[in-house]
Amino acid sequence: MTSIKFTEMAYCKMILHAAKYPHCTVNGILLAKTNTNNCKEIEFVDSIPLFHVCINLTPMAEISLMQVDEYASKKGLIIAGYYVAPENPRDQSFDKVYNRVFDKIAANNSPSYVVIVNSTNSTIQRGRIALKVGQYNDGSYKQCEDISVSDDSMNVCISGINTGMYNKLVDFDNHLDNISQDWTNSELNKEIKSFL
Amino acid sequence: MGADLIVDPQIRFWVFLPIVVITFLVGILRHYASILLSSQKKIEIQQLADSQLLLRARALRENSGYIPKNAFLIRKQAFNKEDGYLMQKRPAVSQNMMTDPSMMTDMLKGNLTNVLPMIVIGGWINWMFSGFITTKVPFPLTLRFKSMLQRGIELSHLDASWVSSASWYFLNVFGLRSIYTLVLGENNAADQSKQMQEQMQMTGAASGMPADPKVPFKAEWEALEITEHQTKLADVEKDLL
Amino acid sequence: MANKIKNEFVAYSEPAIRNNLSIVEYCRTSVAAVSGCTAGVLGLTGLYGALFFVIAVTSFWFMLIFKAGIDSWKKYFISRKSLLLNGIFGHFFTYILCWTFIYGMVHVY
Amino acid sequence: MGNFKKDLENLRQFRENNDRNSREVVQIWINSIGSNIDKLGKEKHVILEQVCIAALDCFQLKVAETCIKGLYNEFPNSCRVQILESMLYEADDNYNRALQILNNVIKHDGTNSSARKRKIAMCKALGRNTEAIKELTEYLKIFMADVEAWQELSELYISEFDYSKAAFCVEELILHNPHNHLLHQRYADIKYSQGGLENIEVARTYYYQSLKLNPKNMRALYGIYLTTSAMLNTQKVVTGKKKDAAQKILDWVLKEIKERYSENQVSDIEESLAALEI
Repeated sequence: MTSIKFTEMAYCKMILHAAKYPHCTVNGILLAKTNTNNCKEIEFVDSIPLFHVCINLTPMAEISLMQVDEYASKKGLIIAGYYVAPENPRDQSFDKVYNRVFDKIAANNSPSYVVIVNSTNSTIQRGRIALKVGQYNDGSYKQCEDISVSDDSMNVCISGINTGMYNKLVDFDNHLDNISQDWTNSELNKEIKSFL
Repeated sequence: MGADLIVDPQIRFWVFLPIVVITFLVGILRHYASILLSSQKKIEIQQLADSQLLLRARALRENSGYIPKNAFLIRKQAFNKEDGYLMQKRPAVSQNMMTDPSMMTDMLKGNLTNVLPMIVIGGWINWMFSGFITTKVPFPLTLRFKSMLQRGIELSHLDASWVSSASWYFLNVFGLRSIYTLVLGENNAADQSKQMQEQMQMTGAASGMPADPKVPFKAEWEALEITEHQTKLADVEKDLL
Repeated sequence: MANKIKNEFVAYSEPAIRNNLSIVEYCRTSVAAVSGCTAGVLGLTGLYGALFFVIAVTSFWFMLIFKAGIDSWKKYFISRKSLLLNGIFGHFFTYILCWTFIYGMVHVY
Repeated sequence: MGNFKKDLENLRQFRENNDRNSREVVQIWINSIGSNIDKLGKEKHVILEQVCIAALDCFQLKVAETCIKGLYNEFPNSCRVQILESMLYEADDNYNRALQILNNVIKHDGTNSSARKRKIAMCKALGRNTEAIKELTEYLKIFMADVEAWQELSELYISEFDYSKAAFCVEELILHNPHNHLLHQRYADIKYSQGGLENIEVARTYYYQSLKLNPKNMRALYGIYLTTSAMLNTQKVVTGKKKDAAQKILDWVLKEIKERYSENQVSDIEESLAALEI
């Protein structure tokens, strides 16, 4: 069984993205360090929030993947996973979140991981891990139980949601609406780090 | 000014001003009365569907250039084929307004707020203030206007720019329209000349809901039939580069 | 009221334009009424009154364009000319009514 | 009281722009308006409705309940308020009760489109997308010119990956509103997702149109880039001339994209643009 770790940056941005658009399905990409890509353990160090309108359309997803790939390789990271926070908290099956973006990620990187953010306000406030992680291998999913998120990231998340930090989060859709907005969220990253 | 004719200043306060005030207030009153009396028309679901269908057909006809050709043809087919949307058979709706009681009350209400006050107030003013010369328009007019401006006074040598009380009332009735839009906002019901026009067209046609869908359906069908697909997007590439 | 102007064709937002026009219409009616009253008080007669109307309307037109911005009026309206001429007869009628009314009140008796 | 006025102004702005700033709306209600309902005057009922919906969004059922009560006092028989009430039950997961109210409203007034729409929304909330699609198509048979419904249907189809049907819905939207660049762009997105050379060509035309209607539309620019390069790649037997033309377009688009970025001076992201030029 692979053990999966999320850093503060990766975890918080996922949750904040879901909190910013509670009425939409949102998705994004998880980045991991290259060398940790053995099968025993994987640590997601960063997440890139992508879309909140119509996540199932491919053109802009392709553009974003190209750019994120470039960004990741510059930082020495690889695209290793994909996260979705479904609009409807009842949709929790891996099959439902499947789409072509993940298809592409999985094609380039095996095994790759899909994360379903199952966040309701209460689970986060109680400090529970609101994630469901699956390992995708050749068309089948294996749910991973061994997920670890540091307590710090939980706390950052709680305070982030309570102070409206999600308003500062920029996803790729926001970037396309107004290209002066930074989808790498360097400002937000600093802020999260300053919390620690 | 009034060198050739001196008018009693009392007329100003007892005839001239009251006519203006009365017409104005009646207009305001009519506005609120019609709001009170207006009943929300119950729309049959079939009627609603018909009008929406017509809207859609019109949009298709007007903007067909913005969708691909086969998309247009599919729609045209759906609308115009033998049993398409525009050809479906309907039981003939005999919207005889005399038999439809709701129509009757509507008409009654229309008369109550429009025609009746006009007749009553007009008659009353004619009777109450008959025969006064009220004012003078500040510009010279030809003799032709005499019959218009000097109703109720038969003086052949009077200058055409003098206005009689009855004519002053009618001038006000028609002239205050724009003042009502200032006071009451647009689409108010005080403006009776517009209301009169609607009365002419009568029945459901005024509310945009065709009583009998067959006629507009047929017209729309014909219009759509002769619409050719002409794409408007052929040159976008050239336009941009 | 963001209307985008391009070199060869104009894309505009219909409700915004309509809203602008109805506001302008309101102002123009007011101008007609007020200038009519003024003309009545001043006791203008005949051609002078008509001239006064023309002056009032055109000066309002200039003020309007100035307010919208001499370069940027295109953002808010489609055509300048229609701003001056739309419904001019209706306004003239309003003007005459107010003019006659106040003139009658002040000067006739 | 200056604050109070500003809050009202804010709420009005949200309403006019159709902003769904539910959290802010509820916050404003809690901070200033909730205790001063009677001072609202004419706007009272609109604000109550707005706050009610926002409160349901934020799961502040108490707030929503007070709003609904206030509205019921004023309009005891209003369908609109009944629909709000059904939304309250819905938020509380009491779907049966909500459905019952909606059915009542529809029975009472068959032309009430919002009640029908709520029913469809409930299907969606329960995760029954196919059922929602079915209901929505039934709805559209009556309310054929309802643009919102077409939009929703297209999104539902997209979520079910039924791109050709989604495209049909967007075509309908374009017919009703041919000058909206977002619709043209959405249509192109769908066509591109559908795949196939023909569809990609159509997609490119619509990206052009979208860019023409709004020169600031970045998605359209990227779309032109994607479609053109896809055409270059798939057409194995491209004649020299066509290839040149496509290459020219590609260069032009890249130049445009770069210009946009340099205008905004975001060097960080600009670097990752390098990915495009392969």
